[in-house]
Amino acid sequence: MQKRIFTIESNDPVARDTFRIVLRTDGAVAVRSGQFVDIALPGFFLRRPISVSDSLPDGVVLYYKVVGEGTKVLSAMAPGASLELLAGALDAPASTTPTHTVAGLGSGFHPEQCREATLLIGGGLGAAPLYLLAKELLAAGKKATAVLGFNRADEICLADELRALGVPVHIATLDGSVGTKGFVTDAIAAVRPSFDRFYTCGPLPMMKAVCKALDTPGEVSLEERMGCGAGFCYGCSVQTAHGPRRVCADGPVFDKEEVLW
Amino acid sequence: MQKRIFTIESNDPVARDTFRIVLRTDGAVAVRSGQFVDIALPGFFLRRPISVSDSLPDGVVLYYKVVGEGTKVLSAMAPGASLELLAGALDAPASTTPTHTVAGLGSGFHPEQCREATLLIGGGLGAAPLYLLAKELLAAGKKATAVLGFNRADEICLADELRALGVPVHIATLDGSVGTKGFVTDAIAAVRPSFDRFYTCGPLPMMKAVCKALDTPGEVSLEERMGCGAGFCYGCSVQTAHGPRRVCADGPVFDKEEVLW
Amino acid sequence: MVAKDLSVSLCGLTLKNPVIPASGTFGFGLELADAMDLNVLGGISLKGTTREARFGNPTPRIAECTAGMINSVGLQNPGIEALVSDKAPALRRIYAGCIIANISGYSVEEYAYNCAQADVCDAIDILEVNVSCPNVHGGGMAFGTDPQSAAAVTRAVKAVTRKPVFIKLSPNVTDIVSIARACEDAGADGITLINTLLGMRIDIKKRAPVIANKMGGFSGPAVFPLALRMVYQVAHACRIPVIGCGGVARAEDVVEMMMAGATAVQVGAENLRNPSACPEIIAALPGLMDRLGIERLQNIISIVP
Amino acid sequence: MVAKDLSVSLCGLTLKNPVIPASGTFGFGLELADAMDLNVLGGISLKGTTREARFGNPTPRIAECTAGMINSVGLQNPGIEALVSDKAPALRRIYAGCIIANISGYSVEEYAYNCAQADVCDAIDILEVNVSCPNVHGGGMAFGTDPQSAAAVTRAVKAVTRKPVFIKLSPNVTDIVSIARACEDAGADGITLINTLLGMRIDIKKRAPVIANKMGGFSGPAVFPLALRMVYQVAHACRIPVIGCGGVARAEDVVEMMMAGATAVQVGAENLRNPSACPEIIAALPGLMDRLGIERLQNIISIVP
Ligand SMILES: Cc1cc2nc3c(=O)[nH]c(=O)nc-3n(C[C@H](O)[C@H](O)[C@H](O)COP(=O)(O)OP(=O)(O)OC[C@H]3O[C@@H](n4cnc5c(N)ncnc54)[C@H](O)[C@@H]3O)c2cc1C
Ligand SMILES: Cc1cc2nc3c(=O)[nH]c(=O)nc-3n(C[C@H](O)[C@H](O)[C@H](O)COP(=O)(O)OP(=O)(O)OC[C@H]3O[C@@H](n4cnc5c(N)ncnc54)[C@H](O)[C@@H]3O)c2cc1C
Ligand SMILES: Cc1cc2nc3c(=O)[nH]c(=O)nc-3n(C[C@H](O)[C@H](O)[C@H](O)COP(=O)(O)O)c2cc1C
Ligand SMILES: Cc1cc2nc3c(=O)[nH]c(=O)nc-3n(C[C@H](O)[C@H](O)[C@H](O)COP(=O)(O)O)c2cc1C
Ligand code: FES
Ligand code: FES
Repeated sequence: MQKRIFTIESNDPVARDTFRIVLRTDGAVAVRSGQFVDIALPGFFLRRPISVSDSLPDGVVLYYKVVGEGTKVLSAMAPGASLELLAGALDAPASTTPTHTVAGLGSGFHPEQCREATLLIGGGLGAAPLYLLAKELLAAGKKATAVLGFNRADEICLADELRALGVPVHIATLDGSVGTKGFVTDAIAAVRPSFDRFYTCGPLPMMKAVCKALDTPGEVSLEERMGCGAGFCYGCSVQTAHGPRRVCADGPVFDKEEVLW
Repeated sequence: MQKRIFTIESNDPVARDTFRIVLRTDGAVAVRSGQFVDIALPGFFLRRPISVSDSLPDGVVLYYKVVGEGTKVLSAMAPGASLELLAGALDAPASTTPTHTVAGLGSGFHPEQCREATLLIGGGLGAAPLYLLAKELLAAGKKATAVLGFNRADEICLADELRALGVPVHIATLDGSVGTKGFVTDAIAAVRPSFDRFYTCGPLPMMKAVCKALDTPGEVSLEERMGCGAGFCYGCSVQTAHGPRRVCADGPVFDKEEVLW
Repeated sequence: MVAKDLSVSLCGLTLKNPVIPASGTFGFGLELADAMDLNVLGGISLKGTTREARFGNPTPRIAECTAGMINSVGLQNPGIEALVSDKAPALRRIYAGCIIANISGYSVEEYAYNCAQADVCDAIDILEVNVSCPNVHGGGMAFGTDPQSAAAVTRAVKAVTRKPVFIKLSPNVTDIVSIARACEDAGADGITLINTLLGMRIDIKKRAPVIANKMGGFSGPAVFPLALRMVYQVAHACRIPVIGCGGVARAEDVVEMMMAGATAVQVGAENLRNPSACPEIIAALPGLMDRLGIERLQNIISIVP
Repeated sequence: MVAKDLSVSLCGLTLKNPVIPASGTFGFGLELADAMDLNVLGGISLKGTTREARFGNPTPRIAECTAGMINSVGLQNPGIEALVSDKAPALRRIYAGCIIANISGYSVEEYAYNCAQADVCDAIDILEVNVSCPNVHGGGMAFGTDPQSAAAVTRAVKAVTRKPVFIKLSPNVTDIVSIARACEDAGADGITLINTLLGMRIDIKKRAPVIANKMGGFSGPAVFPLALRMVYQVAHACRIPVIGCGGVARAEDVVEMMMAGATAVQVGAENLRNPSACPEIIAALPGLMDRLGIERLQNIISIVP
């Protein structure tokens, strides 16, 4: 792991209470889908974990929702401002010097486990990490379809970006204003896509419903309040079928069989 | 009292560890000599009390020494940055709206008590409030002489500014590098100025020695760690000949007879 | 935005809002009369008072901390006689809200004496009996650190006054609940908590304590989670109302304290850094209530099970 | 700058510097081996260990506070057997400094059992007996809140080990000195303090406690003045060394703790927000010592009278 200064390149609202932030650093970045960074915000004790939505040669793209005080402060920060991120380090020898290629924190998705075709299922901002995952899958020659669920039309984000990659995107909204009215599971039932593996990120009840509804193998990305974000405080532990696991270091992505709902 | 936003116009080193800062606000300022402002610094719980060295139509000039963490942060602040000051309010009705003419906090010196000629005695940055006092005295047609004491030559400040007002300035340095070698009392003994009232601001031992050495009436400006800076926490109390007094509200200036050394 | 009801009911008194400057951080109110409209305040808790006038502790009495401060003012005050004949009546002339006299003492008898004096003062609505001042040797805090002596003080003061009596407790204890319960059983009408924590800072350049008295009372936003826990515990263990205090600096903190069980909320150290903290908090409450879907503040008291 | 001597002597062991990550905030050291050169650290206090493996408390286990945090990890650990046969020896293979095993228990017998196990593990230098965990019902903290039971634990563990035993005390007490003295009289080789304060936060949107367990252990820079006071009091009341802990985040804090009486200093919550906090503090110490005119850190221990 390493602490690393990033500069805000842009920080713009893209949907209701939702911001897209592009961060650049001095050096190489190589984050895998499903990994996250942990952002230090001035005036707050703990860092904020945010999934990486896209990995740039020297930066990351994140999507975040303003839900509390930290994300509110973040949304008011202007391009040019610096942020200190806790990130992973590729091939890090024992050293705290932040000169290694920036990796993400945590385990990430396993696109290599998909044989041919996949279904990406996002709830709200859970769509964010699916974007990088879609790029990885397409680069490996796999096919991807996305089903994204939102409460209402003005919350929709990342659908156009996924479509721009060539991924067919189906939307479900709770109020029916766009796409299927209801949950992602309703949209999946309507669309009936074919896939050998699914990947999902979103609210726990949604992911639980998805895992129950789908009998293909799948991976889910969990969320927990974090202390260190890097595996040594045991603040984020969950019980899994394989025993206690740290969401930050052993996850956030787990096989659907591992999760004890 | 009122909280008031000021903008840093300049913030420059003028002597060893010593900065001169010019602050402007949106509105009228009318501070009397010996009064102070109480500065909120980002990241610190308590405010920092600093004497006003000059009162501008819409601003104040302060001199401060970097002695700890707050003044260090202040010294790194750039022109254009904002500072929230607690200040006095002239003719304030019951209202917290910061729209009154900005006054200083505390009692201030009493230049009107000087009949004809005065001696201003400063130790280190104690010279700062004497500048505004000299202006007030001169404006009232009184004569003023200043004796300023410093540890060493590179700490000298405000001497030229006082001279520019037309005030003769005598310097004492502990190491003898400039002026009389020794304390301000040595310089006073050497210069033998004539005056009917003195005003002094500086380290307590210096002011004590001055009050013992001089038998004219005089006023001293005290310093104490402050909580509220505005008279309601009783954090800064001193015992005086007239009973307990709050340095922030009843002082910082006291008649020399009041002080129990 | 719909009009919000900020009023709370405290021992039969109606406070227009629950926000009260804490004892020792607002003088006798009079010192701030020029700076704000006092009448926006739900109540005012006055500077702690002893039988005799006291100068208090030597200076420095103030030390800065991360997100807080230490004070060792040591109950500087003009004595109970000046409070009842001068300070409280003077405040009553300009302030219509709830006036809380904060009473200290060096013995059970002194507490009773002071409360008897305060009882006959019409300007005073509530007696807040401070058995928790860490800044005075041989007095104050010791009474608040075990159930028996806290109960003894409570009984003695209840015997001499018909005004509501709040016992203000110290957080420097192993078991706050047993002490609060003892006060309740001894007849207290309410509990105020917390007073300051005993804390210390050292000036590493001078290699000496910052505070002349070495230690002092630590408070400010830093202590909020501890204060909140104690308010929650006591509010759930006692039937009498709790005034929550400790680290409150924002409208959000007031709501959090009330959800934990506080009927009213005091603001202490924050007043020192921001003399208009209380009016600003009060002004922010209706908007916050709106965002949280709260119509009446009274309804959120102890809402967390 | 002249070379500075950062080493301190602790119960006959020489630590290259006094800076030690606190128990529970640095895993078993192994988790951070890739991220830093562990060998810069004066010592490492390992995650608290019980006889049986424990999952700990339900999540959320973490809440943010002003200048601090609450944790209710609840002693998640793989059990004493895994500590002595696996974790500690694995750390010893890559780390040459002082390894401190942090031992918990639910009964005096369990403490003794765990210490007996740890006693035979060559990788462990010091036993730190945690009688102060606020996160486990019926265990932990209760032993540290009265002198008799703290002494009982001390006697029981001293009987089964020849390694130095530090008793780690809780700040949630009325009289820390009487408890520390009881441990000293019962044979403790040193005292570590403080563990976390019992604290609470409420999510005012959800109207529910943030922590699943309602309350948890509050620590971080916010608690520093309280920790410093307790270190000062205990160091001045006992002859055995004190490891100071609580809110330390900077080299200045280490110096302040040592001047108050600490022989070594632990860094807890700060590691969570800044995993390289300890190496950064150690790197900053020589420059700070230079500015303060300190040649040997050992010389400033308890320098404040
Ligand atoms: C692995 C992981 C990836 C995430 N990715 C994203 C993302 O891509 N976009 C996004 O908008 N959000 C994401 N989140 C959630 C995000 O961390 C929280 O929304 C954010 O921390 C809230 O901060 P705040 O200060 O605004 O909220 P506050 O409620 O003021 O925060 C208080 C404390 O609680 C923590 N907290 C609050 N909500 C959450 C939460 N849902 N999960 C974890 N900690 C929380 C904060 O980090 C902080 O420590 C992710 C969380 C995790 C664990
Ligand atoms: C009425 C008055 C007028 C002053 N005028 C000036 C001035 O014109 N120029 C100037 O350089 N200094 C002046 N001082 C002193 C100035 O307030 C301190 O030097 C400053 O507060 C130090 O802050 P710090 O954060 O750098 O020091 P730190 O030691 O880090 O501060 C810690 C705390 O101690 C307080 N403190 C530290 N030293 C003093 C002190 N000497 N007096 C009062 N509080 C202190 C700080 O305000 C803060 O609360 C004045 C003090 C008073 C009371
Ligand atoms: C400067 C100062 C003086 C205080 N004096 C008193 C007092 O006289 N009587 C009392 O009961 N509490 C006194 N207190 C304690 C406060 O009323 C309050 O209980 C405590 O500070 C916790 O609240 P806070 O964290 O908001 O400061 C004082 C606190 C401060 C900061
Ligand atoms: C996440 C976390 C886990 C902890 N686990 C333990 C533990 O297992 N055993 C123990 O004795 N103390 C434990 N503590 C307490 C710390 O070791 C330390 O005593 C306390 O946090 C105060 O120091 P700080 O303010 O630097 O955090 C834990 C603290 C935190 C923050
Ligand atoms: S957040 Fe610390 S182990 Fe996961
Ligand atoms: S600093 Fe509060 S009364 Fe003077």
